[in-house]
Amino acid sequence: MSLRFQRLLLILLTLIIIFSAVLLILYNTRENVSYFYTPSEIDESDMLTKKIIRIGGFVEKNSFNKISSSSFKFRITDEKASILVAYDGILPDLFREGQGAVIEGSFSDNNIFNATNVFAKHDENYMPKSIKESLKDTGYWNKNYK
Amino acid sequence: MISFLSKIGSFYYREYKLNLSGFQDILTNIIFFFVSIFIFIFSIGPEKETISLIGVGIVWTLLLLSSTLSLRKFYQDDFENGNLLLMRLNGFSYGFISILKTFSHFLFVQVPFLLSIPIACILLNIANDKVVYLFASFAIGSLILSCLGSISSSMNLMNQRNFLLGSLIVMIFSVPIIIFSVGIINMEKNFYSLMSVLVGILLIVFSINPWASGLCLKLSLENN
Amino acid sequence: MFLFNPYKFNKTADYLFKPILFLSIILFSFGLLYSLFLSPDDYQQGTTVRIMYVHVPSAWLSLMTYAIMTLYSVAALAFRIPFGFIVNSAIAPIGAVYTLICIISGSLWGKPMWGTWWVWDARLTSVALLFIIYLIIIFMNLSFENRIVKEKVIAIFILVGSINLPIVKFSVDWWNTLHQPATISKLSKPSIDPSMMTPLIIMTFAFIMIGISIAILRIKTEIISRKSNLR
Amino acid sequence: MILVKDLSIERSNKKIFENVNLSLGTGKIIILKGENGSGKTTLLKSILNLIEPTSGSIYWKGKLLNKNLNDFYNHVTYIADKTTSLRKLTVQDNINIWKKIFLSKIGKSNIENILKILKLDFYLGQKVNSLSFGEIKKLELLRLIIENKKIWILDEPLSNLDKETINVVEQTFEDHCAKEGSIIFSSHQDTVINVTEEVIL
Repeated sequence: MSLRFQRLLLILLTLIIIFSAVLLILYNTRENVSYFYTPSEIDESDMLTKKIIRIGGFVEKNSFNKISSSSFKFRITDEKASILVAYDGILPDLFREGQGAVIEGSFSDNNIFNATNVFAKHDENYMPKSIKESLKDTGYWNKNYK
Repeated sequence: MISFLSKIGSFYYREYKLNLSGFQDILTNIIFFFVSIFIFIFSIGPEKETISLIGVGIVWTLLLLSSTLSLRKFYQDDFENGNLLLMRLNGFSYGFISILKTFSHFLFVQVPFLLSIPIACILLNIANDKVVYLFASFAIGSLILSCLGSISSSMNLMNQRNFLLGSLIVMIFSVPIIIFSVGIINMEKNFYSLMSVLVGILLIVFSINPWASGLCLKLSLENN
Repeated sequence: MFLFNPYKFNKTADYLFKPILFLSIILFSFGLLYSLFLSPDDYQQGTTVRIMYVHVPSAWLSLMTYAIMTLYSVAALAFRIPFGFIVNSAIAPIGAVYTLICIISGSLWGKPMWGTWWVWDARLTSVALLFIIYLIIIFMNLSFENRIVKEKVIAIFILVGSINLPIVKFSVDWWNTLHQPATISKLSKPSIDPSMMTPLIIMTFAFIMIGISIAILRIKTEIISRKSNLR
Repeated sequence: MILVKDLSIERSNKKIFENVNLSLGTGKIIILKGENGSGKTTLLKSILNLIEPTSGSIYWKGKLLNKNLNDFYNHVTYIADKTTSLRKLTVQDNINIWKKIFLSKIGKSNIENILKILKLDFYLGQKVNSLSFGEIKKLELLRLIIENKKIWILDEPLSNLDKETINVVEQTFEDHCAKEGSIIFSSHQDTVINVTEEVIL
């Protein structure tokens, strides 16, 4: 075995190890390295522990309730499950029904999620206002939320 | 083959002798670790719940900091008194020297920390069932830290002006380790998948280490 | 090839520098005008969307600069092309500045839209790491005595740090992040309207041209300082 | 055994030496002479393949050196101007470590004899730190005996030594050559050692 061949073998081995390690990491982080959980991922045990977590999803249509000028109630959904959220504070500009949002807070006793922070999550679609109007008029408007 | 193995054995005999004579350095490192824990406890206040809430984070931060303290001695002494050259002439390639050195650092610097973790957990009111997770995550995490330490300290062998840069490099690349290993403790249900992420990072760092540090060692010895 | 040989680079750069500088001024002023006044408001974000025309090009360029540095490090280490070292030390600050612009404009954008300046999600964290990696490269450039060791060590560090590059790029696809996924990832049908795509592309080219003209200046000074052994 | 052909080395565009030719056969001693900074150490290091030459080539047993490196390293002892003994450990510990590292089969009494000749036996239990510079240098030269290899490459072995020790070293060199060993060493002072070849850089 010449030195050069040995070296080549070592490089190949290194690459294989790195590649498999990357696969291992990607496979395992898919569920774990989330900035937030989706409502359907939340189960009973999460509701019982009063830890601070983040939930991400869409603000359910027709669920937004303004209780007072700075106190709100709404539901966060991912079309499989939904969670009732209560929030006192200022909402970001982009916060709208049907729009994505990430809520930070913890569950209270009656399974209401008490939010301490609300972040709006905008999608990757950019479109001028006028075009949206015309799209709506012609009936081609079907935006699929992420 | 047998002579090669006994050469490896004598390498570790040498490291053992060296570390035994410099045992007070390792001890100082550990004392640094504990004194910092005391300082954390006093600066946060006596509330046991708060301390146990952030305890895991404190342990990890301090472990990282105190293991970067010993980085300077990783290759520097052997580089300056020519022992690195002696090892090369004794038939070890630079990459292999870095692997041996990494394990030696793990054995003689990180393992004492590992053994002192349970005491730190008692001081910080960390729940007993979490200690096992912390222990497991640090066992892998510290090996990753040793590899990173090898890379960064071999890079900074010829850097006389700014030695803090070496610690900075280790700290930058240890961000994902801390994320995942603290995650292990806070989310017990995902233990195995998070653990395999750590193992994945270890594999990557471990396979990069001989190439990167070997090249850096070669460079520094050539231009010394 | 003028991209690998300092002398040929110097010659080509002398021809190209003025046109590129001219082009970058034109493109940048036109792009600013277009993106700030002529382009339409977004249907949801309103006028805040205009931050995108700075944020997105600078983000792309911060990644692109690092990718170029990675390529040059490979070329310099594996194929022994010393010009790579010159490029590396010359363009690292440019990449750092782009990353800084990206971070600042991003947090200015995040405050009104998301409701926060900064969150520690995967995308933002990895970009912050990219910025610190750039800083370390710059510091390394300043702190070694021996030039030969310095440039090779920096190249090795760049290669090791390039692990971060795919993480920055794909973090929004691999993991749940507050940051939205890439808009222009699919070539066929980007989810951005043409009326907003045009200023974005113009601004991107303006940023590239500015980057190239600064890079030419910096590479030329680097070549001169090496010739006279100032460093 | 070692053949150096037209070796020249440049560092940061400065020529250190040009077209050096050397051939080291069995039983030969080569001395490198030259002023400070004339590249003696650089030449020795390039023979050890630690520095890549700008041009020229080095052969070991007829093959290119970097193709045959491990075999070469098995036959060579290098003593640099630095001292590799571990300062925190005792002299005895250092000798033990060297014996283990180099898989040395030298007997205990043999080493004790040499230590007596070098007048180091008194310091056996003391830390290297407490020794004087010349004594540390003597300890370093002990490695030649412990490693027991054919080719010795020595960088300034005679500096900082007293006359008696130089005589001992000279005697050792001659013995080594008689046992078909070969030596290449650098020195900036005149020596009494009979060398077969003198290279002036």
